[in-house]
Amino acid sequence: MEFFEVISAKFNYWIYVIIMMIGLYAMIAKNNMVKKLIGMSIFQTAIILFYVSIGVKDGATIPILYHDQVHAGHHHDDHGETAHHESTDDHHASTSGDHETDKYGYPTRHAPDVVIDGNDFANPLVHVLMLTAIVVGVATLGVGLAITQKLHREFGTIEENEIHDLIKSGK
Amino acid sequence: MKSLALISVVITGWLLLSAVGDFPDWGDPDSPANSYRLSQHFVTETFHETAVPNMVTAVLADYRGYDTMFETVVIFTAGIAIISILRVFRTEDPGAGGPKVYEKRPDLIVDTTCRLMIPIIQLFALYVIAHGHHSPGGGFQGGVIFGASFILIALSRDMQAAHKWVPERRVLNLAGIGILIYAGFGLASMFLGYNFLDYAILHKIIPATPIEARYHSMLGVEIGVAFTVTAIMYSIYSNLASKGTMKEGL
Amino acid sequence: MIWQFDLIILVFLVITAIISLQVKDLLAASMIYGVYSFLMCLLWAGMAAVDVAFTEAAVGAGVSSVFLIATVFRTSRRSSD
Amino acid sequence: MIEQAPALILLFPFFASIIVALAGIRVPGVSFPLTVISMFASVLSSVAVLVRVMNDGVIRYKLGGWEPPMGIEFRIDALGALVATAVSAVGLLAAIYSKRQVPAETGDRVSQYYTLYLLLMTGLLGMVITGDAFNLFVLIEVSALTSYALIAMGPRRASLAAYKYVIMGTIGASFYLLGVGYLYIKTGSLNMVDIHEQLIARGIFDSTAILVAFILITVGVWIKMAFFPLHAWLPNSYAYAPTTSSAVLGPLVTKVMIYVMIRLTFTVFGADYTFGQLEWSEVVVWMSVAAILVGSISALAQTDLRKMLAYLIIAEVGYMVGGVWLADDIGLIGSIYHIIADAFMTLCVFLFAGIIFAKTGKRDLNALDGLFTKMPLTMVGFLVGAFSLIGIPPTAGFFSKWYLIQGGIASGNWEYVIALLVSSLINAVLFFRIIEIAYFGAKPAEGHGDHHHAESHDSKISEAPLSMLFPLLATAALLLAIGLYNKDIVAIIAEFVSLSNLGAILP
Repeated sequence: MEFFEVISAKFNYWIYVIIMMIGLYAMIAKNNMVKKLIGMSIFQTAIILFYVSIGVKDGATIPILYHDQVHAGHHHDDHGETAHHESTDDHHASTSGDHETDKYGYPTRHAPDVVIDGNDFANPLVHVLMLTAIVVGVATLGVGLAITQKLHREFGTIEENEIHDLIKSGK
Repeated sequence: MKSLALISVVITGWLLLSAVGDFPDWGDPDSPANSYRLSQHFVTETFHETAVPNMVTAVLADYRGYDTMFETVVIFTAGIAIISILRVFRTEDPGAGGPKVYEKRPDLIVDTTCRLMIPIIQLFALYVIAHGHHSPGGGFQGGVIFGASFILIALSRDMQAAHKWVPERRVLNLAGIGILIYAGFGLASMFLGYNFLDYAILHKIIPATPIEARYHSMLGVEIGVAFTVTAIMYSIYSNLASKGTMKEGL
Repeated sequence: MIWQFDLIILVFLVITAIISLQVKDLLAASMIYGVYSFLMCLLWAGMAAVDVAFTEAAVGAGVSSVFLIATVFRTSRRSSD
Repeated sequence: MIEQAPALILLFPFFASIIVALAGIRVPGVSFPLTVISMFASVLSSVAVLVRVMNDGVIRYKLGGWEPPMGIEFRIDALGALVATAVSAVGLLAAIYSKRQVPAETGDRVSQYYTLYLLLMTGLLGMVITGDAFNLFVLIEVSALTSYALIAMGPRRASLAAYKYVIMGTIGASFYLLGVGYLYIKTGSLNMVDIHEQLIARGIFDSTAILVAFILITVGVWIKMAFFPLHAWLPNSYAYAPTTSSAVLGPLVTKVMIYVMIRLTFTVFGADYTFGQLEWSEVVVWMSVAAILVGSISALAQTDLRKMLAYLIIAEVGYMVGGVWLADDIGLIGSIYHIIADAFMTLCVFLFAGIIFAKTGKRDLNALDGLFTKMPLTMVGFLVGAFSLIGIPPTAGFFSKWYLIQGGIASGNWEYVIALLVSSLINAVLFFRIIEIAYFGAKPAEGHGDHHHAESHDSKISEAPLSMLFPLLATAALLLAIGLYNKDIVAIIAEFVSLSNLGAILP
């Protein structure tokens, strides 16, 4: 199994490059405009795959707090003491710094008793970035398709070389 | 063109693969990206600073809210761009519709199924928008689903039926209002004396602590995103499906 | 996540990507692009990126495919390559 | 409110764009005044920021109140403030020019045009002032999507050019995004300054991933700025777009991308890495020499006025990229100075081309037949722009070229100096050909131009209306002013260059 572990350490990154190159090749080499745009989408999704792969952590779960963590936080006002005790049982470190307030009397930290281990959850930052990238991808795809339809309206074809021929022949 | 493409693909691929050996292992919790204070802060402090259990929503709408505002702007831009490129306002060109797809016949099964499904889809979309703080989802996903429900109306009946629900002008209004809601939260915090998009100061106008103000503002912002995305997704579909004439869909 | 599943999905991803770019019928290409997006969404869900997977399911497999199909219907279904 | 000025630079056009989108569809008449007012406010904000940067140093504006690198920040130094001022000023002038042409060229899409125009300005200004590498990507896409649409609004061939631009632009932006990902996987940060600090702290400058990130980012940005081997999308896009669109895209998009290249080179990777560790300066300077020569010679072969100008942009991009990669203080000053000067001189000649197209309806050079007597003021404005592109004192173009040539000599890159001189000579030939046609009249030739436009307009041609003439003459005046006040502008640029640590690494 060691051989597989060596492979599994990096293979995501290799395959993302392969998918991306498939997309890039289609973007440059294909003649059909819709095909080019499909290639573009594949190219962009491959980049998103790369980013998402960065954020994976072994043994980590989705970046949403466990139910009981949230629960402890939300009922903090009513059952502050019990939540406090529960958390100190589990994690002996978090006693100081409770209930800090700023100069207006507002709490500076929500549910300070809840202790979150940084390695329990996957890296949320890359997910945020990739949400944006997906949106950008669909926006570009939409604009590309609109231009394709406009070209079809004007030249009657969606093959790039045919359009070039039409322009050269002066139509 | 093919050989040029092959050469550039091979060079790029080789370049990208040559760096893979330099990456930390896949899934390594101690890799720089996962162990640096940026990611660690987002995991461990988000709940304390914003009271939102879904870290992705919190980072999306608050820490990187400026990015998300422009993400919404990208969608809005795409909608306006497609209208400006494709939309035929005057019907001077009868051939603009392209090849006739097929004669639309009302189909009982499709129509009834969609009648049943559409309210459920819309309800689910609202749930996704509103529950984005606690579960996967949020304004963008909910907006796409909501937009898809209108697309389904246009697909199952015809585009005129969908236009009764969402006429073109209403679509654009919704899209603009969505962004105004988002940017309005930013502007409100600016007028109250904090930086743009610093929701904490909004506790002065909504009865909440600064942290709760962040929590509630994020919901407002997500609703703004959902407005824009719903409207623009339908707008893009209706333009592409009718080739800019808005007469008949697929 | 389980790396065996991961590997299987990745291989399918490469296959669907190639097919959707090689098939001459653009409608089929759009559909297979939808399959590709859906596989990608599964992969990301497995990588604990639920929000991204959700978005990709709604956008990539859903709306993008619809946009592509709308364009294919409105222009031409055949592709020369 | 002065603390908020950095955000206001881009919030004015941003809010105006939404209001134009909402209100303009009902009352198309509000689009133009709103655009001009918001751009004017944006210019004022940028000037305020520039003054503040010169007095107090770098401004950091934390969006959402989060401490960087957690949140996104605006980071405006002397260079950013200067370029933001130039960008917003060009945006204002091009907006004024568009008053009559937008209804004429885009038909009933006036409100959409101005919405996209303002969003483009928002994107460009945001790119200039942002301090976050990923945010830069989002803004690149905002400005790219608007540019695609602004180009595709033109007649038939514009759509094909726009399609090619979509493909090339997406490849460029995606490469940039990938490069940021490679930086992120090695440093874990997205804030530009923080990435640089992490690169130093982790000591990973010799890592392959960083090298690949550098290549990807640089190539991505080169595609977006149409640097020589990657320039194929530009000429047709700018030549066939509506004149109002090319009047804003031509001066701004490529220049802002060059600014982005300088920003990434010096702020993210650092001069030590780019010019000290990687020994590629020679190669890139040779590439820029090729860009200058190819751009200039292709321009010589054109009969279409705007296509000729588009090729000149490619040559100018060669000037600036070469000037940065000379790895010399004076070359860098010249390069940055040239960004400012070139933004205005490109605007000047594109406005002229737009006026000619509006007045005669023709695209080719013969349209200029005998225009000196018919529209003298327009020609005066054009002459200033042309002299600046040639490099005749006291216009801005002379001083920027002066610094570039000095930089070339100081760093011993004679091929660059020669290319610069040859290109200036070709520009002289080009523009004196135009002046000859305009002054003495064209040789009787069969018009290859658009026949259906070429009805007997010639007798009716008179001076351009004020809404077109004012921006042209204002641009010409600004070109002279930038030239005459070159000492002050160089002082601002030197503020940035002195921090760039460029002098220390030279042998």
